Amino acid sequence: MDAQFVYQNLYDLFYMLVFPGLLFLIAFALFAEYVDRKLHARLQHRVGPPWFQPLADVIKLAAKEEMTPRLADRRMFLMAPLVALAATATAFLYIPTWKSDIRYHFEGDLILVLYMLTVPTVTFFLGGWYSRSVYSMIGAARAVMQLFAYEVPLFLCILGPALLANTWSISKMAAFYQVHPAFAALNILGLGVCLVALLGKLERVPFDIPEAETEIVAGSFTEYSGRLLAMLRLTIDLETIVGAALIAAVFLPFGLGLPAAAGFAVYLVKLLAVVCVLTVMRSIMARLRIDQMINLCWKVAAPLGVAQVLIDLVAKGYLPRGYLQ
Amino acid sequence: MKRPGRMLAEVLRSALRKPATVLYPFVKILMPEHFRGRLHFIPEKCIGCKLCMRDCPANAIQIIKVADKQFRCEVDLARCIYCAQCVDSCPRKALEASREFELAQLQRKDLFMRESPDPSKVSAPASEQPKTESAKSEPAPANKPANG
Amino acid sequence: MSLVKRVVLWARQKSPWVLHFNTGACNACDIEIIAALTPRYDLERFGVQLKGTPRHADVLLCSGPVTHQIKDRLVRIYEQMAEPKFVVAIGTCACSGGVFQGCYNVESGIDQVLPVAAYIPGCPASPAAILDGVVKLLASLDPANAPKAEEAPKAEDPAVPA
Amino acid sequence: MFEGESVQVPVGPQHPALKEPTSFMLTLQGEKILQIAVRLGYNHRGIEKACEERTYVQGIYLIERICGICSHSHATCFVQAVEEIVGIQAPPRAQYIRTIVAELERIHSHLLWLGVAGHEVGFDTLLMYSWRDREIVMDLLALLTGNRVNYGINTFGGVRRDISPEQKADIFTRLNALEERTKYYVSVATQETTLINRLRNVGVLSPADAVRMGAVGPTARASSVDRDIRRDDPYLAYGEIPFKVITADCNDVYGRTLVRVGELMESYKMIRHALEHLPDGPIAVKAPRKVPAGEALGRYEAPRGEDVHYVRGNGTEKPDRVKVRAPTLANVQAVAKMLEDRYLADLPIVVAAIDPCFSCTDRLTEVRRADGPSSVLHWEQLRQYGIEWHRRHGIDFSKLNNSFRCPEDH
Amino acid sequence: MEESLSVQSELMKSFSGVVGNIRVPRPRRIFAQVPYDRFAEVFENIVERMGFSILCAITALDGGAFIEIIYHLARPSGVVLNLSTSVPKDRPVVKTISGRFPAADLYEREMVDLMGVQVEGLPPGNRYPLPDDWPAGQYPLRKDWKRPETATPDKANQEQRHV
Ligand code: SF4
Ligand code: SF4
Ligand code: SF4
Ligand code: SF4
Ligand code: SF4
Ligand code: SF4
Ligand code: SF4
Ligand code: SF4
Repeated sequence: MDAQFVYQNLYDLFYMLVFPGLLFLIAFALFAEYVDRKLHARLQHRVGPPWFQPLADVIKLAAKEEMTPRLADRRMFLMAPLVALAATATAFLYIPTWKSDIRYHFEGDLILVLYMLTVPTVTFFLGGWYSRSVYSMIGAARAVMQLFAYEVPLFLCILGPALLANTWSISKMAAFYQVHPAFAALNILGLGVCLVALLGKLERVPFDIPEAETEIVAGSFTEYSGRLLAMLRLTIDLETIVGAALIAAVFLPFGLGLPAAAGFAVYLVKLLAVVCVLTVMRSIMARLRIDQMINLCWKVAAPLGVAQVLIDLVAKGYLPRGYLQ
Repeated sequence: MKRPGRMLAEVLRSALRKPATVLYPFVKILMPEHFRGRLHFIPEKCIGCKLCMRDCPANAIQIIKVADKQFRCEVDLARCIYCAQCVDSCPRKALEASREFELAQLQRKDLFMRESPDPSKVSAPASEQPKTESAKSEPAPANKPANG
Repeated sequence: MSLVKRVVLWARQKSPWVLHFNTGACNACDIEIIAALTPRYDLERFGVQLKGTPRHADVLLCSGPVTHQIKDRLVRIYEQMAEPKFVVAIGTCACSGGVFQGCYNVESGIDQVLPVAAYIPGCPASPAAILDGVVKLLASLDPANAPKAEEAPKAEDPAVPA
Repeated sequence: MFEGESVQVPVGPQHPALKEPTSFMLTLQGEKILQIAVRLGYNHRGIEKACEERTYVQGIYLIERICGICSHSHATCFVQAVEEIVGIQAPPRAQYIRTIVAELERIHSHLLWLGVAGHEVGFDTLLMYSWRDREIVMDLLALLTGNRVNYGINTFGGVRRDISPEQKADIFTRLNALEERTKYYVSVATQETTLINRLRNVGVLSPADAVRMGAVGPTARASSVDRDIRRDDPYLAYGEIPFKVITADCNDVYGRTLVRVGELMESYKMIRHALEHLPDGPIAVKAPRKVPAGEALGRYEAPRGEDVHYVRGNGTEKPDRVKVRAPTLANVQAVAKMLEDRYLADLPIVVAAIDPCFSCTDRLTEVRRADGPSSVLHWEQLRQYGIEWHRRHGIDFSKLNNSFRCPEDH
Repeated sequence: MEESLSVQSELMKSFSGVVGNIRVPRPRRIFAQVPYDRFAEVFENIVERMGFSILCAITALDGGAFIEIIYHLARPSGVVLNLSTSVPKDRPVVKTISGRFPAADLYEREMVDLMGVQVEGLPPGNRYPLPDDWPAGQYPLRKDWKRPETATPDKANQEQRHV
């Protein structure tokens, strides 16, 4: 074990756990939750929570008693939040931050990230299903139905840009659009659909159907309390960031070449901008019904996704070869 | 003309304006002039007719004789419904409703108001005391259910 | 107090999630509770979030004198809440039965059934009074300014009279 | 959930969609509602019995607390009935003040409803805005009556508070602000796609069913049933104040929304008219404590529909019998009809659309054991009656020109 | 008032000797009494022919030896006819009107449970509003009803007096 090796491993560990890995991610996710809630409150013409609110919520939940419902399958009930949290945090490692060549990337990481982002929904489903309470089970079933609906448009409108960039790696896509920012303009349609799909993934109004408070209390989360609930909330916060980061990397290729500090700032601004757009969207709409949501996804969002793919294919076919290595 | 996001403009405008929130409790709120809050008793005016007790819908008020023509008023603030009927019923205006509304307490026993005449003016013969006590422990019959 | 305890206490004071339960109220207290969450009063300034399930809640806001039929539900909901938990009696009814005391189908107040941590009288308790009560309750969580008396309600013992 | 499998879902008594305890037992197939059973009674406090045990004066405050949302409706309805037995009439000024408070109450109640409806379909921003504006009315009510809710303005023979000239001016300015805001809500309700999608064709109640089920208030008027006690059986000052009865022919939740916002606009006009024509004179006449033997039936158009109080006096200080038929009891029967073949997601908004307040509906029930076999009312049996009956009775649903026409193409 | 008075005279004309004590104490309020053995026929007439097609409420009262039942019927024009009938308290049986008014189902079940009136012909269904295990013969709104022993002692009341 030479010094180089030890150093290398320590750096890996730091990268994964502290910066820009888990710890940074959590801190930023909590901050994003604050931005979301505060902006939501301001849009509703009220003051809203103080800046430390998400942190206080998490600490309080962590210090609370934990309860498992009597009928629940204890193992599944406990595993779900853990797996969800781990999967989301992992996905983040593969998304380019403020530079396009990040530490872990490989040809095909796009598929991995999209897959990892599906994991939380599936685990919410399992957690809810094995809570064995009616509300949780309905919430769980709705979550899966919704997953099938938004996943296709989401994939389609990321597929388009990937085809144009001719790669399955998010980093390479980012690099490509950084070089050819004009091409990013072709993907505006995809950006819109992606934002809508992300609302679905994050289960926010108008797609908060799986946890619709007035219908099924809190959906899959109804029976969760204490630490597990804290984890679930954290997962959703992380998902927001990861989703925003994905959108930023694929559709907003600005400021990637800047020096570290400036690049970092631009990166944060981009993410927060995506968060804010999501907040505004959730503030001005009513919740759809699950059948309306599925209709919207299949009849509107999916065709738009296909259109995005076609646009990119045409662009690829007709634009000068030299641009596309 | 249907469109999603009809409230967008309004909502964005609100975000730029000062919130509609009053910063209570950091900024005090003053209730309107005739708000019916906590009661106050003016012992000098009371003649002990107990009309207030008779009309109280919540059986919350007690007028207790402490001496000749001297009366104490006790109101269970946890039971009073702040209707001010007693204020209306009183022929001598010995009761008034104030604007106080911050009545929350952590313990039930603190939710109690007792307003007595100035002790220096009370010339209570010692023999009066036990009588007062017995009057106290006897719940007012005003709205006791007949068959309860 | 150790640092951890201090942080936890701070978090607890800053993040009270509430569950609202109508135990036979006339709706007036209930609409005032909702009004306390809306822009004019905005309870979220104090970290209050209205939750739909007892599992998520720290504070049970009860309004109403507790009808006989709702009593068991009330106890069950209280039991479903995770420790530490607090009950707040909102409105005169919840404090004592108010105008309904003596009616054949009601208890006289929440404290006949559950330990109550704060009483907010008023018929109905106005949103400002509710804010006042919540702030008083949160301040009392700090042992430094907790009520001194022996009868201080203890959240741990659900003293449920039969 | 999964097709074919049917599950039972309890909604209530503690449930986020209900601010009051009631429970619905739903049988679901997938997201579809197969069957619905309602259980009432959680809010029963025994007021009718208690009224017989208390004096009339105490009774006002008790009746007022049947429900805090239409407290003035119940109190006024009761006071009117008692005044009729005694044979006194509140002076004109008192009648006008009662009317003004009644319309303010309707405004607060309808704005409250708008917010609750928004909340039920996940549109919290609408809740926040309408409740923010509702505070204007709450301030007015607190200013005029001394309390935000449970106003306590009524007394036998008149009212307890007068309206001063300054207050009058104040009301005018605030009404203007409210009117502006209401116009905005009309535009939101008729234009926001997601909202319309959740309201249109949901909770359909045909005009014939509305009449047959005995629906009242905005629930009935949204199904073209042109009934309004304020016009049909005028009380207070309604005989002297011009107003239009708002109806809609949409038969759904969307229509109920339109009717309510339409009524808001009417209420502003009515209050202005009442203030401008406020008669001079005393605000109360003396009423005896003992009420002679006699009986009277009071009817009142509460924000949710017709409220009926029957009072019988027996010459003492306490009534012999007080019977309350609250609007929700009449409307709750229509809910099952509205929910036939709907989705679980529609339950909250459909239930909210009758603006249910079970605290008055439960006035009669007494249930002591919560976990005994539940007493559930099955709605199925209510459906076996034909529509022909009403044809035979020649009930016609002809519309006035102030009725909302619902577009076909939503 | 003309309308009310015309209803009054119509009642007197068509049911002389049957419908008694017809009073019009104020505009749009008519009170009338009918013995129960002629009730069905009168009710039918009033609803079907005289246009009282709205049922406002049904009130049951404890009248000592008998139970009085008042059907509050209204016309869309606003006139209310309060048609009262009585049945003996030891055998209080009436026929349902829920065939005419589906809404009466609930009001009648209330009477059944709270006043102990037996309603014949109610469609099958669960009882309302009392629970299934409610003891037989307990009718809370009767004047001679005594609340069961379980009634809550007013603890707060006693405590408060000793503060
Ligand atoms: S304000 Fe009302 S409840 Fe309070 S003591 Fe006076 S009469 Fe009784
Ligand atoms: S009514 Fe007035 S004077 Fe009479 S006892 Fe009460 S407070 Fe005293
Ligand atoms: S305290 Fe008053 S306002 Fe509140 S629920 Fe009770 S009666 Fe209603
Ligand atoms: S239905 Fe009406 S009264 Fe009942 S909770 Fe909702 S808003 Fe309040
Ligand atoms: S209908 Fe609702 S709001 Fe009106 S009195 Fe009844 S409970 Fe209250
Ligand atoms: S229904 Fe309302 S008024 Fe009647 S007894 Fe119950 S709570 Fe009281
Ligand atoms: S109400 Fe009286 S005055 Fe008016 S029309 Fe009828 S009978 Fe004549
Ligand atoms: S209700 Fe109409 S018809 Fe009857 S008396 Fe009055 S005005 Fe005449």
